[in-house]
Amino acid sequence: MALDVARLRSAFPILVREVRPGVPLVYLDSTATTQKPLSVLAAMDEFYRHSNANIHRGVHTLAEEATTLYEDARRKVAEFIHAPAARQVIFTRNASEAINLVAYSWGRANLASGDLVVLTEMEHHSNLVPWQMLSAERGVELDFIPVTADGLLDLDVYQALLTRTPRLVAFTHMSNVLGTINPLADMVRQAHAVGAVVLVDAAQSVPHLPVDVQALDADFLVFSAHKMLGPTGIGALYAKAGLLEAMPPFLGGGDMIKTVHLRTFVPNDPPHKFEAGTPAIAEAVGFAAAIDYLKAVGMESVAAHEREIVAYALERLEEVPGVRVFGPTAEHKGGVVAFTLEGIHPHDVAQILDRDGIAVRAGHHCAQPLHEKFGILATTRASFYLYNTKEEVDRLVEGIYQVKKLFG
Amino acid sequence: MALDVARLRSAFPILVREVRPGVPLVYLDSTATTQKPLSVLAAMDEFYRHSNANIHRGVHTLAEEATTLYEDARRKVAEFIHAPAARQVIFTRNASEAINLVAYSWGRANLASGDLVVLTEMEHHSNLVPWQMLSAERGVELDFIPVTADGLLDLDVYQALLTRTPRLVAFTHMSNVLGTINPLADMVRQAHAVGAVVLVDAAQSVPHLPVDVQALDADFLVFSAHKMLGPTGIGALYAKAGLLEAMPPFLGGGDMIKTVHLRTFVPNDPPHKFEAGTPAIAEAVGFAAAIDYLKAVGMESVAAHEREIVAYALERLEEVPGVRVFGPTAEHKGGVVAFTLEGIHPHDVAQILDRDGIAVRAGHHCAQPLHEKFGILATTRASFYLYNTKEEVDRLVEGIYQVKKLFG
Amino acid sequence: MEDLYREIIIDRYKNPQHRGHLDPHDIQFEDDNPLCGDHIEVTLRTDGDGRITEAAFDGKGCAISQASADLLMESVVGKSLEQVKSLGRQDLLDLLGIELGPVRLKCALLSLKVLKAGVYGLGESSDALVE
Amino acid sequence: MEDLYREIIIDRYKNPQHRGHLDPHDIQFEDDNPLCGDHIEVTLRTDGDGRITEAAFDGKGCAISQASADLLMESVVGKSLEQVKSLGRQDLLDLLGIELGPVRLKCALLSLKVLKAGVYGLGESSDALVE
Ligand SMILES: Cc1ncc(COP(=O)(O)O)c(C=O)c1O
Ligand SMILES: Cc1ncc(COP(=O)(O)O)c(C=O)c1O
Repeated sequence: MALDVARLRSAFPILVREVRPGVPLVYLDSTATTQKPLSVLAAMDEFYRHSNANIHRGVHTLAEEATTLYEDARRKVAEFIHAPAARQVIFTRNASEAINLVAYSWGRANLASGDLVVLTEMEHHSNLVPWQMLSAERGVELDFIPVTADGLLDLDVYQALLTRTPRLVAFTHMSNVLGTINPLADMVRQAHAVGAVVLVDAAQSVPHLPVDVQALDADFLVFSAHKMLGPTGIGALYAKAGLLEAMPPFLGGGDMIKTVHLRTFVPNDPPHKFEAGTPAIAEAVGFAAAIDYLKAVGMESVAAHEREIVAYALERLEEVPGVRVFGPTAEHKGGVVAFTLEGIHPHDVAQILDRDGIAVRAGHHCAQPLHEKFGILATTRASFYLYNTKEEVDRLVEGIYQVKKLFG
Repeated sequence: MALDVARLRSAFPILVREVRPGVPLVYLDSTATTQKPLSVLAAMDEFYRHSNANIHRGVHTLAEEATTLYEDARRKVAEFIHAPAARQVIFTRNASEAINLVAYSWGRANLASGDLVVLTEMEHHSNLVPWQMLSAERGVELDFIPVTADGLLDLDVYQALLTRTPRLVAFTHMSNVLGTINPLADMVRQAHAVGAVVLVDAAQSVPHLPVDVQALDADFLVFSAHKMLGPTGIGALYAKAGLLEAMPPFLGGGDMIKTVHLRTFVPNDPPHKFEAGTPAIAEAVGFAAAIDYLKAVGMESVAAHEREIVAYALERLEEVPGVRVFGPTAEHKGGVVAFTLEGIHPHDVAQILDRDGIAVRAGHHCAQPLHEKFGILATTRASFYLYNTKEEVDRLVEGIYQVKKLFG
Repeated sequence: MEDLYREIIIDRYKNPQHRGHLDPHDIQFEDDNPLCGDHIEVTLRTDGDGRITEAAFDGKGCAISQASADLLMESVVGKSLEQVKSLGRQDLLDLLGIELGPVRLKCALLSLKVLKAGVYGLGESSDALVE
Repeated sequence: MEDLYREIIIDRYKNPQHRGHLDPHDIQFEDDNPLCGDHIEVTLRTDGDGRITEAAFDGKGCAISQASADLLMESVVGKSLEQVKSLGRQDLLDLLGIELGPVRLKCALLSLKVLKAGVYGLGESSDALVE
């Protein structure tokens, strides 16, 4: 079902903003973070105005309401990704912290010197640095699935790497630069066949595609609320129940314990074992509202809309002389278009587009090794979400012509 | 200057809530989390409606506005605690994460088997468990400053422990159960005299008292926004500049790096070195608004108001037969009163008080060892903040008489 | 909520009917709620057909946990062990006749958890028993 | 913002007046902005009184960073090294004649950072030099 984007946009107050007088906003930076519908803002505001309290240990009405709302949010997040049980969802600050949690807790308990971890060349820094840190500390070995010239993973090399029986394979479901949607289900199956545990960086997939952790058979899967219409300050780690049971705690403190004595403690059961201190309670409430919104729209519709926009964007950008788009063709691609403009620095492109109210990002997008691979330092990136329109793509293309004229 | 509490309360929408029809809320649980003034809610709402974007790496207008707001918030937090520079403030999820950051990063780099860490018997679990975990991993030794029968730290034992030249002394500025305000400046000086690094758990002091990190000469100091009128999902670590420079990173990911290659990375400078991934941006904006609010009221006034309320509460509770209050006399005490009621379980006390709309907490308040010390499992705790009144104390006392009658 | 401290709860808390420790017994189990330190022990006697003939609890804790235990013991006398295995949280709440928030629910369910862990012969009790 | 790409910036970017590498030179320093890979090298010649007689920059990067460097080199010829040490971010912004957000500010200030680190004879440049 095609989205009624005009109607839907009216729920996003920021989208009617003028960047400066007379210059309306064209927001093409949803891969960095998304805008929020009124229902998400209202849910958090209402929480603070009506039910705000600390959770879990309180018996008064507010504490009970807050606890129920927080745990309901966990249930909604779990259902959204088809997790078997709510207790398999840990709330973190963001996708990055979720990966670090796995690296510190599961990684330090399970990986020893010489063990192999397989990553890809298209990973976000958040799925590189935690493993580099573990590698430096423990002598864990890292190897990488290369990215081909057309922006796909080189699956032949993946096969070869699997013969070295990695302990962990960690890869992104969708690249935040190339837009590549990786053939996850197959890759997970192959990793499991050699006994590897699989972590999926779903920061760009859960917001944009229907994701079913059971169908994918992911062992760990991470994402961030702020990239899916939700608030900043909260993300999620999904993991298989047996893994969570066996993992040692990560952060210590209130709520993650059953009992504490001066010198010893007994950890709580998952998910609480991994949530130390007062969590992001209002943010969980906002996260739940974002999921309600996305469910009402339908993830199939979101994905279809983005496919249409990105196909149109690729078509329009191809016609501009000097534009080079990175990444695969539309069929393998989510709503992200990273490009360079010959002879003009991406920072200048982005800054001049901003004069026309067009918000795109310029830089390495936290994927410096990927840019190195393509022999460039930076790209300009336009990214799309359910609220973007073809007219906005047209504005982008006009803007690029303006940039070329200025530097011509 | 005495607070105009009636006027001030009108800025807190939740305080006019009825817990159920006809039963207004008496919120006496601010030690767990505080309520939020409208200005905090408005600041976050406005952020999402007007400037929401990811920060640091964006050149478009929204990203610049968001970056400026986020870094302004850091500056406000730094100024509030009189930190020499904004870059000495790291945003974390909460006080608990801040302590874990120190334990993982500074602790693992600086503490070895046999090194002594001195804590106190009145610590919150968040300032116990991270050190217990380090102790289990590294063989670091833990010892504890005892709590006296009247709820003070036994400073003679502290002196004795200092002769064993601890590497780290970590203690709470104010107990979240006893309300004890510890003689911090002296304790820090004495610790420094033997070469120890000092971590201050200021989760209960920064919200309630004027705190000056330079006057205290604290090396590390942690607190949470949600306990000082701000949102959930954000807290802060203050540290001396030299410590932050020398410490290895904690979480790896976007934004905490200067450069990343496939197998290596160069960490960013503080504070960014310690903030991996998209931070709690809207929450930082809310945190700043909370600080603006507290500054406008004046921390001296906040502290004076609470002293008055707690003195009154102690006086009124003393008259109730069967009530036993824990902690020191009013002169050493912040706005927290933990008590037991003879023969009645604290859970029952709290639950029955809730029938009258009175929100207090029952349990060990994440300070189980402290409760063990006093030979009890749980207390009922009433805690006060700038919006509480003597009338609310009266309601509490009436409620306690009701509880006694019911169980009589 | 108004009903939370229904007379029966206060009454059972003050004057329990099934408090004690059966010696000898056929089934015994104990556990506590770490959140608040409530502790419950259950002892049961059964006949040759696996039917409960006597039930007692001992322990300490809040009125909800102790009254729940007392009412639960009363209700299981005459039941078969199989019937006990199928008891759920709603059965217990029906006995109490009140609604409970998430924290107090744990107090109320402690005795059922202990009872079921004993009947199943488990080494430890778990929240899953009462979900 | 309207002024951001003032003609002078585009013009200086396309037709720099001080691009090059002085050989021999009295002072040389180079650094880059890791955020975007911009790179700037500065070479200076001075007379016996510590006054700059010639200044050149080399490097690559965005228009802002390159134009800033070019304008900065022009402005320091004839200045003493002591005068250069006291240059601040506002001096550079005055040269550019535009306002800049926090991210682009780093691009603009890169050349000043490099220049000052060279003049101070530091082993590495730091943001503190241009605060
Ligand atoms: C003294 C003390 N330290 C630490 C904490 C932990 O704070 P948070 O839960 O915000 O991490 C608290 C909060 O209860 C506290 O009272
Ligand atoms: C693929 C991918 N992984 C991880 C992240 C990190 O997300 P966050 O910054 O919310 O932790 C991002 C966000 O930029 C991303 O695009």
